Amino acid sequence: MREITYAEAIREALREEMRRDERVFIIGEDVGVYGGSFGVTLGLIEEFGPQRVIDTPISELGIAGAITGAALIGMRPVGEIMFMDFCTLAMEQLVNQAAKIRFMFGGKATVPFVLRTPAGSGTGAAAQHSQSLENWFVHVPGLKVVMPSTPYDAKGLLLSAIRDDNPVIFVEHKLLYKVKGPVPEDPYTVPLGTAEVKRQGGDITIVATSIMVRRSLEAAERLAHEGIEAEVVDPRTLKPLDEATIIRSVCRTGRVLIVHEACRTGGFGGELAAVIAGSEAFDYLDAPIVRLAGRDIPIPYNRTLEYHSVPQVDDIIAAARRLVHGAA
Amino acid sequence: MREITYAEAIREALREEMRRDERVFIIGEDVGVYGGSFGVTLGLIEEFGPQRVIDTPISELGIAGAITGAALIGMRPVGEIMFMDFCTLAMEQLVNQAAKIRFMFGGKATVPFVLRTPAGSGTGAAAQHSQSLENWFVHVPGLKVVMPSTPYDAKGLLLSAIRDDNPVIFVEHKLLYKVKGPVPEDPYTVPLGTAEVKRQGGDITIVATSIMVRRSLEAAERLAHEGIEAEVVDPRTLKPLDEATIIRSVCRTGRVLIVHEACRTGGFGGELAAVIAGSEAFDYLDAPIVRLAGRDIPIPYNRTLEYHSVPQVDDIIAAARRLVHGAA
Amino acid sequence: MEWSHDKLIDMLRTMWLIRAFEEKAEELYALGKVHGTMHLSIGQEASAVGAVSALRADDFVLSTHRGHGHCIAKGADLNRMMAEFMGKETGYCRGRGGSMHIADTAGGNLGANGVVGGGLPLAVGVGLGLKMQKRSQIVLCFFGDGAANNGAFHEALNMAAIWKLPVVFLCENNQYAISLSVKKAIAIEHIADRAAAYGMPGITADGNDVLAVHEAVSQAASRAREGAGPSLIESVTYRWRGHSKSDANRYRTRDEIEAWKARCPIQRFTARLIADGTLTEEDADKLRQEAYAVVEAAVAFAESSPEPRLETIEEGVYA
Amino acid sequence: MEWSHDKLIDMLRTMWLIRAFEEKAEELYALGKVHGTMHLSIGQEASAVGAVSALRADDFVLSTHRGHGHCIAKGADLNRMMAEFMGKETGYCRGRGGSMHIADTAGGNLGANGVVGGGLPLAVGVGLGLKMQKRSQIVLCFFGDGAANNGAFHEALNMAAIWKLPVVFLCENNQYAISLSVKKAIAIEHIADRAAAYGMPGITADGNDVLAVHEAVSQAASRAREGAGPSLIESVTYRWRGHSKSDANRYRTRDEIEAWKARCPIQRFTARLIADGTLTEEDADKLRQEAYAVVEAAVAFAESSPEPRLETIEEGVYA
Ligand SMILES: Cc1ncc(C[n+]2csc(CCOP(=O)(O)OP(=O)(O)O)c2C)c(N)n1
Ligand SMILES: Cc1ncc(C[n+]2csc(CCOP(=O)(O)OP(=O)(O)O)c2C)c(N)n1
Ligand SMILES: [Mg+2]
Ligand SMILES: [Mg+2]
Repeated sequence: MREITYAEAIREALREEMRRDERVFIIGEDVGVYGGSFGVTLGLIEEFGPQRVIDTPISELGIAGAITGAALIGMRPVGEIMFMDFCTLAMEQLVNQAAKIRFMFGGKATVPFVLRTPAGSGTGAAAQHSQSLENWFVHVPGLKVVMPSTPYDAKGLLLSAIRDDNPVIFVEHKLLYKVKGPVPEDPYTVPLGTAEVKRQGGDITIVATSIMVRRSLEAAERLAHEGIEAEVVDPRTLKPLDEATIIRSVCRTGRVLIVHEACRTGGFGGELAAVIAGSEAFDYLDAPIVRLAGRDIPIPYNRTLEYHSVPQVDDIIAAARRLVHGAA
Repeated sequence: MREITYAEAIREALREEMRRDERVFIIGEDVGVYGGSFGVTLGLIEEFGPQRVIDTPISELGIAGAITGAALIGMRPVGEIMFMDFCTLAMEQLVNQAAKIRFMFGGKATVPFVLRTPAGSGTGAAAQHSQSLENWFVHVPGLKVVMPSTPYDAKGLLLSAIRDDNPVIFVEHKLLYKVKGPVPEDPYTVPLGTAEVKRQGGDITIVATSIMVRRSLEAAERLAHEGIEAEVVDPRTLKPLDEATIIRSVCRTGRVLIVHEACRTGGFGGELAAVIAGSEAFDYLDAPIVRLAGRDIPIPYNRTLEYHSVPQVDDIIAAARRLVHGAA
Repeated sequence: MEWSHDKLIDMLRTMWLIRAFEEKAEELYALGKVHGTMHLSIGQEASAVGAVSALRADDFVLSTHRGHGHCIAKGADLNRMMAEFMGKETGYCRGRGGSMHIADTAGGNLGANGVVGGGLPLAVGVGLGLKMQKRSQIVLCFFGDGAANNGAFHEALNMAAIWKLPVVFLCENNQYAISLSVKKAIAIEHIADRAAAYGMPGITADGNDVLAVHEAVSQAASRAREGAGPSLIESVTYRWRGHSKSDANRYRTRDEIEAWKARCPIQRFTARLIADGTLTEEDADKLRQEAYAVVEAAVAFAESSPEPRLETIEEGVYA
Repeated sequence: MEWSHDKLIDMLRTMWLIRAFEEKAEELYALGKVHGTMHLSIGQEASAVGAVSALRADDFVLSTHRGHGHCIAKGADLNRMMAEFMGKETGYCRGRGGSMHIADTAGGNLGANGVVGGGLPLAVGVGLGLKMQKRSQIVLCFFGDGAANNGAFHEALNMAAIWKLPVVFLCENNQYAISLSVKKAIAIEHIADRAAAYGMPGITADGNDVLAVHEAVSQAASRAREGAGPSLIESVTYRWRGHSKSDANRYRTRDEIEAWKARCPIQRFTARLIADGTLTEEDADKLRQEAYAVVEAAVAFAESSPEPRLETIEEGVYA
């Protein structure tokens, strides 16, 4: 199959959906000729014009309001917040309005939008441009939260997200944008709420999100050389969460390592651990549940410090080894 | 000992600290003659004047900036956000600036402020005035998060929080404001980062926060009649968390019920479950870890629906019973 | 402006409906029949009615926490409104919303809002959607003097202005944001003067004169409908009651309140209609009585309506 | 205004230091010696130097992502600045901050900011603190044309105005927020005109004329220091380089860039000083050379400085 990058896969999904459905439009800072900070929307304004690829002032709350209000009267906007850190300026509209309108209005309205935003560290952008805040959104009823780890998933999940009738927070990872992978040219969807077992193995379950899926797969290959077979489960959608797939895997392996980039404390790893520890998998657990996550620090600028702020392949290998060999 | 309300205890802490330290001031919407939406600051403007009890426009981001900037040059502000829901408008300054400044500047600055805010449902204020968003802040390195459950703790923790050199999010519960309890008249502090075993018992550990501590204690009394002795642990400070006290209790009881009002998914209960399931307490667990939390819905207006949106005493009793009798 | 007889009568009737609804709401609250909070617009009826009556029926409205008047002016069914206020299944939001969240999306009311300024960014989206859909409707966005100091105001007005969106921003300046006098909250005379910062027209209107508000909004609405972009209208008025259910009025004087009561928008309008012969005293009295009767009927409807069933509590979070 | 010889020379020297620092930063970046991103203010030196030179040494500055110039103008030690840029332990932030977060709190620079508009609410707090402490210092808050459309701008200017805080708001209007032309981002001519919405003076200054900026800020600073409250100054200028490390310049023309380069603030100021006899060509050349030498020394210092130790990675989150 043809290989394209994660960024290209996202762009392709946007293009296909904009061709198919004229209610879909793009709005955000510098999404037009500039193509967005990571070039994801490059070329779209040329095809669809400035009416459907809308550059905004630096008004994150306004962007969130624009997609919510437009969705409320029948459009299907795809908004972009340039860095996930700046969602901090848009939370009111996303959380108090978009997420709640449907319930609060007694089910009489829908707010079908997608909000795309790049998260994560690794680019040297330091503390205010590197956060992974997905668990904030997971905590808000009414929102769905998607975090693709491959170009294939990115395209398929984005198409599903745009067609979904709910507000969806679509979290991309900056370091994944240039990663290539096989992606069908025709439109296809990956359903929201379905995890994927990205690698099978019987010794340990690694539940990882976003770029940590990639790192976990690499770790798993290396662990295999030592005789440890890791199963790597990618939830893909954090909310709604496909609990069954995760639990099934843990029941088989009896050991679970949770890996995410966001700061450990208060992160999505807690949710995963609680889901597992509260489920039938509890009886199958042979060892404590281990979370490997970003350190509880703002992301530092220095390259070495930045690198060691979040889990790397070696960290995953070491944690899996400890867990399997019982020195957890 | 003299009994006063939770609101009075908070006011007393503010008054004592403002008398003691002239760097302390209060700022927020209607904190002056109006006394705040829940009357907490009533009377303070009369004693300290409008220079130290400052009414602001409806500018939550501005309030957060005001306390951060003032703290940066040596003041010790106590800000108020009228409802926790409106912290959504202040997240940028709280999360990107206040929380990170110290680390980001290489340790060369401190941001000593307290941000008080009432959370929780039960007053019929519906979806946009009833949220419990504490886990968002727990997820942010650099912030401390405090949630007192009694008048005694409220006063002692607030004094500690004001004297702390870090930004502290101080989460109050609307339904607790009128609850009375013993409070010493003289200043005293409850150290941040120390949990309290609010009731001892050997059959089950209930870890509860804020108003759920009160409900859990009531549930525990009733459970005692059935022969179930519950230990109730109140973390009091969610960040930093006194993990040791919680783990010690679970090691003794082998069963844990986590109770909070915030929505279950992505909430602080996940953090607690993960801490326990990843600790030495894992080996002592006789049953899955149970989370009893707010439903994953916006808080509805209707009184009955609102009541059943979050854990009540009967729910806690039922959950504890199931857990102890093994039908979890 | 030319006024049709029916239109004038209709405006007065609507003002009475609002007054009657809110007096009843207050009473129900005092009786403990509703919980939560509510924000009464008694004294501000001219603003809601003047503004909404300048719209087409298919136009949209975004309202505020003090939104009963906007909702009634937009033609809401009082039965369903009262049922919502009482948290009943037959209410506009099936009892999930309550006073602060009443929405009648089918009728073009996109909702009250518990967040001060929360409707302003939404107005950008609605305006943008309408423009993209090439519809001829516009959206009227209400907010208070307090909301005008929130960042949402700034971003929304700027975005609406640069894209020439079909939005009318209507600031109901009732002199206070809870206890904070607008005189302490801004360092200028008129909120409408902020329009200049966005390159849009700004008009200050007497918010207790229903026809003055109507005229200002009519002009702004035409402008919006023609594609010439948004306007900012400041409707200067006053709330007679406290901010919400409880309010000791520590921040204003009894004299001030009385002075504004003397400028009652309903009495002023009635006097004018009687003076110009549109109405007799008796007609006016009948209108008033009818309004109170409609509200009584709404209470009866609401009281006899079922509560939401507990089993449905988790419905409607997701589509 | 009266200008002392030394002051004029000092201003030119500082402008050269900024130019030299940023040219070197660009070079180091191209060589792969730094990672992350950076935002160069080449072409805007008059704005930084004109503004900061109008302050007292003990006044405060809040800067932006495009903050090297502000930092140097505020008297930063170039060694520590360059070390920070290169992520070294000897840097102002021990290598934790990098280009976008350089702060020299002891020197009154309360930090660059990665968040557009992020410094504006902070300015309210600093101004409030200074006022409460009854100090005579003021705070100068830099931000861009893009930041002027964020809600933070609105809330901050309003709060500073109603409390008459000692703040000077300085908007560096360099015509673009990344790719968005200010002409598309606002529907008015001058950002300074927004001052009227808050009841404060607004002045548009030629941001490529160091003395014009100095004069505007001097007035605003006096006003602030006297307790008369904040001002908004718009310094109209242009960035020669792309927005950040990478920028294909798809949103502007080469002609436009060239036209602005012809108005180089350093050349203009040099010509003026030579014309009025303050400086000879040789003096000017010497200043320039010295600046580049200082920067070379800073690079040497930074390169020979140690990296932060990994064991210290978790230090400094809490006090
Ligand atoms: C963002 C936000 N902050 C604070 C509040 C609490 N609050 C509710 S109404 C109100 C005052 C609103 O004043 P204004 O906009 O003038 O409207 P009015 O109540 O006078 O009609 C405040 C502060 C809120 N609901 N939302
Ligand atoms: C709140 C926020 N939104 C978006 C960004 C991404 N961003 C960085 S600089 C910039 C443009 C800033 O424009 P302006 O304020 O004019 O400053 P300039 O870069 O022109 O100096 C943007 C959008 C950001 N850093 N912060
Ligand atoms: Mg008001
Ligand atoms: Mg700019």
